[in-house]
Amino acid sequence: MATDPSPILVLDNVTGGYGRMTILNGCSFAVARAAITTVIGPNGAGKSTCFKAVFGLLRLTGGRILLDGTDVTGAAPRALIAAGVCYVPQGRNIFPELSVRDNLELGGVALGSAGAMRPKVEAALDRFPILRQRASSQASTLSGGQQKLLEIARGLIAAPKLMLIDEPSIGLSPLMVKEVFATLQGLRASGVSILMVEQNARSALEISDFGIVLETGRTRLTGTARAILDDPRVARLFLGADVELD
Amino acid sequence: MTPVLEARDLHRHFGGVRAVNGVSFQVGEGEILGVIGPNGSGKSTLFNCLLGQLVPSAGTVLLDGQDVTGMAPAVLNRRGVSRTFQLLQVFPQLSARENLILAGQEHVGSRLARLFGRPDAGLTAAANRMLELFQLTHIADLAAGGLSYGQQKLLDAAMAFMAGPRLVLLDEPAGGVNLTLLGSFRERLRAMNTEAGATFVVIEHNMDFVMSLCTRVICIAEGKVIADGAPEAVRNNADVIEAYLGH
Amino acid sequence: MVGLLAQVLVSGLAIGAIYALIATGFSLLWQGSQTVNFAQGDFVVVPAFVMLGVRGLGLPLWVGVLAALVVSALVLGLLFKRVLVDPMLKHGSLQLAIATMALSIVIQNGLLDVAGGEAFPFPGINGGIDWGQIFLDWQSLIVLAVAVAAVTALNLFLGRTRTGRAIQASAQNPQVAVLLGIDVARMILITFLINAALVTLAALLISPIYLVKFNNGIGIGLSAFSAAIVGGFNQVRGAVVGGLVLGVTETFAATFGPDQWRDAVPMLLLILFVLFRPEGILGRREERRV
Amino acid sequence: MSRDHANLAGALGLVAAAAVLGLLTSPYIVYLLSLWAVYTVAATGLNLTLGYAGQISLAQASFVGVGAYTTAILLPHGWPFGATLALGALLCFALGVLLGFPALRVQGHYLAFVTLALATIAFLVFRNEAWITGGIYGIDHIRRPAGFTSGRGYLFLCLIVLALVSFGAWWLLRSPWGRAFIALRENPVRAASLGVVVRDYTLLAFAIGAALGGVAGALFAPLVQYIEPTPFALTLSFSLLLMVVVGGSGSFLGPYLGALVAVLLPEWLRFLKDYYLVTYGTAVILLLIFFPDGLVGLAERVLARGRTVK
Repeated sequence: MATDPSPILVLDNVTGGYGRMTILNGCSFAVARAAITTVIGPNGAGKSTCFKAVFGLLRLTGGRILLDGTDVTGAAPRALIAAGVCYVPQGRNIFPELSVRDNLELGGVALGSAGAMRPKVEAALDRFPILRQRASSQASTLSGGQQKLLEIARGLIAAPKLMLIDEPSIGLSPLMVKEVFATLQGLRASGVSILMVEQNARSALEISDFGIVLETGRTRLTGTARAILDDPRVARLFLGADVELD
Repeated sequence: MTPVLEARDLHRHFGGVRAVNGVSFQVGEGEILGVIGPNGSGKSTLFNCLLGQLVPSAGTVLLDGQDVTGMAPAVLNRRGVSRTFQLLQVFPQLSARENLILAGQEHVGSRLARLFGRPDAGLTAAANRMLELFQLTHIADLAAGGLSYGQQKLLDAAMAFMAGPRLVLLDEPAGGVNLTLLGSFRERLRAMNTEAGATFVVIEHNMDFVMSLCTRVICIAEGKVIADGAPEAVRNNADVIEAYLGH
Repeated sequence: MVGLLAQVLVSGLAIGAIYALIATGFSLLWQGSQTVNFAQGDFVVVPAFVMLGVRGLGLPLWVGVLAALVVSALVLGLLFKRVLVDPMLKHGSLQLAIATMALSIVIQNGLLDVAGGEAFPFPGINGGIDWGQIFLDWQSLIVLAVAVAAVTALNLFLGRTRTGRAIQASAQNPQVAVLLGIDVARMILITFLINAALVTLAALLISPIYLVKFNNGIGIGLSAFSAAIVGGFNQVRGAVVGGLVLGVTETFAATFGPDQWRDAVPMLLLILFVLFRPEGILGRREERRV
Repeated sequence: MSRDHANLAGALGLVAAAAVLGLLTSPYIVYLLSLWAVYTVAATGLNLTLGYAGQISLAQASFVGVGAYTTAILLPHGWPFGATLALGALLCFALGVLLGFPALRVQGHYLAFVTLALATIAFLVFRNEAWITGGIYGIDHIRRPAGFTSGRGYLFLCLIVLALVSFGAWWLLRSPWGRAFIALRENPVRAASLGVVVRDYTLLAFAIGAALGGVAGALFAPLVQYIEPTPFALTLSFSLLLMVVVGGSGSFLGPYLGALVAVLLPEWLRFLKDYYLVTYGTAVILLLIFFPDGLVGLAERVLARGRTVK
């Protein structure tokens, strides 16, 4: 993937953190087009922080971020949305008191009038029948898995080229995890590039094309998902053993 | 011999989510037990159940063989259980020494006697000793809020020892502490374990720290204990590796 | 008896609808920017005096209303946010609440100094519908109609327009709102302007009933706080329900109970709700983190 | 001299200065100084509850009222002043315990609202229960205790009480209790894990704060010699709260300075005629915006700068 002639996203030696605490210590990797790339790594490796760095939510102390070859280092969320990036953070990120439909419409709030968004909202509801069933319910009444689907659907309203999705499986039942992952595979088929962070490394890698292993804010391993899955060093890295890397 | 701490078939559910789903283990006198497990495996919920922050849905917590299930944190503390928190929890406006005195004062005499007694509840010497042990003497009179992250972390841990606890539960003691400090921090904890004879339970993500500090490790995954044994054995356990990588 | 009940119910609903307007603004500020405005009651009295003042110049009422709206938007909306809320919020929302108490003292004494301590009459509407047993006064009916229309319009704005939804989104989950590209700061400013409009309307409706006096804000404020809490702090619709419940309870208590204890009713309701159902009638229990 | 002792010395120094000033100045200034002492006692109580223990209360005016009425009602029955003061304080202590219970369930703004509601109800009781409080007509001809009947004499009594209160509060706050109160304010969960029984200390913080409100009320009634409900309305609670915050919430000398500003600033602003309260309020807001730590915080900053310049 590093050899991908035109990756959609490139992190080039990115460093940064919160306040005086540095979390990313030179994070470099590229994300291939129309593929699922999964970032794994032990706790505190800086996986989520990496996403925040891309989405302009972190003060970077060094490095560059390229989207489609354009430097977007430090760009604001609004600019990134316009450039075709959407970010589905970890946890619950719906607007609980608003209806499912209203939540979806807000996915396009930065782009156009409510009227212009309506067909896109309908298209999203067609894509997720479970959401259509509950379209008028308050979003807080959806199950955890349905809320995650809603977040993904909301992200799609802006027709992104790249979706950053952080720990989509956390707190979901195995059945729901399957559904969420199947949704991501469907997105890939329609040409969306996906960069995912997952705790559940094995099942995430199984649906991914590429894998990236981070540890203490650095890129430790990159390769095809298969190769990462089969690499015995990965497990040891997770459990804190010293690993010799090439 | 009666274990210092025993959890018997602990459960804690949040709605439909079984965060802790039948956990049993024992901690013997003087042990340093590490608790590891992937994110969201139920470690923190387990800790909160052990410490009275949460009432378990089912199961029993025994301290020296006595049922202490759901006992309030302050009461548990007076029975010799102290803890640290995952996020820094010192009292920022108090000086480091005052933080330590506070950590010990409720164990000295009756409340009324404390009101009319000495302002330091007679704990200045003990606090100074603790400052020395954790190498914090030079910052004794500074407000805790102004200390570096590592110093606050040390102070936080030192506070847990002020009342001469029988059992100390440490929640991610190494989190955010830099490597240089980590080694000496581990030595402090070891010393407290041997000298003060306190029993430890430690949740920690930093595997090196766990492996080098603990005498025994249990691994929690999906609310259950999936491995229990010597640190190296747990680290190489196939189920543990499986749990960390997901299925 | 039926006639009396109907009349009490209508006037209770009318006063309740006004409380609802004030409480709605109050809880919008709370949701939008953690602003607990202890001067909210005084915010109602300010535009009332502006209207009176303009009328005193011999100009028609609608000019007064317009002037009050402009003054409210500038002073109680923009200036309040920029000069007091924005800098105070840095120090914490309780500090901000305390600053609004000082603001309440400033407004009340300012009005006392400028206008004096008497209660000024405000033009209202006389007469009513007489159905023999049942008499309903126009004043209450019109107040009710206008307040209901205003609340409905506000709800339509918040629920059906892009800006409205963005405002709700910013209040419910500002971090995520930012991720979707919503200009959260602008949405908060709009909330303050909406509050300014709501208190102006409330002033127009309540002044014929309570007259206009420099310290009316105390009682109005207390009722509005109670309405917001009884209905549910984290919901706009809650304030509406709370206002109506409060208005009716208060009016019934005042009619059938001892008048001098009238002010205790909203306070008792407030205490009971805060202690036993802090999320209010409609509210959602905030998720508690361990 | 440690900071602790500096606090006590500062407080007693202010009391002594007030006594000297009382000997030299006009009856009006003597009256203002007495009022300062009364407010300082009440604000010290609130500072304990709010500033140290972190529990907001808008009911302090009600305790001042309870203390004032207790003294005003019992003095004509031949009770000695000392006894009515003690009884008022005790009554407020008990009521303060009750007021503390809501704080065990709710915090922050919700607590502010509950205490505000209770204060409103207390005011209605003062106003409506005429058989005991005299209702809106109040109670007049409240006599001052023998030996302290003159304005100046009564000022000395107020200052004696303030000095005792200062010492008591100082002792309390530097004792392990004071530390526990601060722990309650800064992090109740952590405090509980260190054995601090949050419930007891919360109730005590309210009760002791309320008792000092009662003491202030007991001093207030004979000072003005006529009481009715109005002074004990919500406005006084707001004012006392502002005194605490203006002086410096959670600093020992804060209430002394806050009360001084509250009593003196409107006097100095007399040249503004009617507009002095507006100016005072505005000044308070500006102070809150620019110096959130209050006057004590401001003074410390200035002193610290002076030290570094040297």
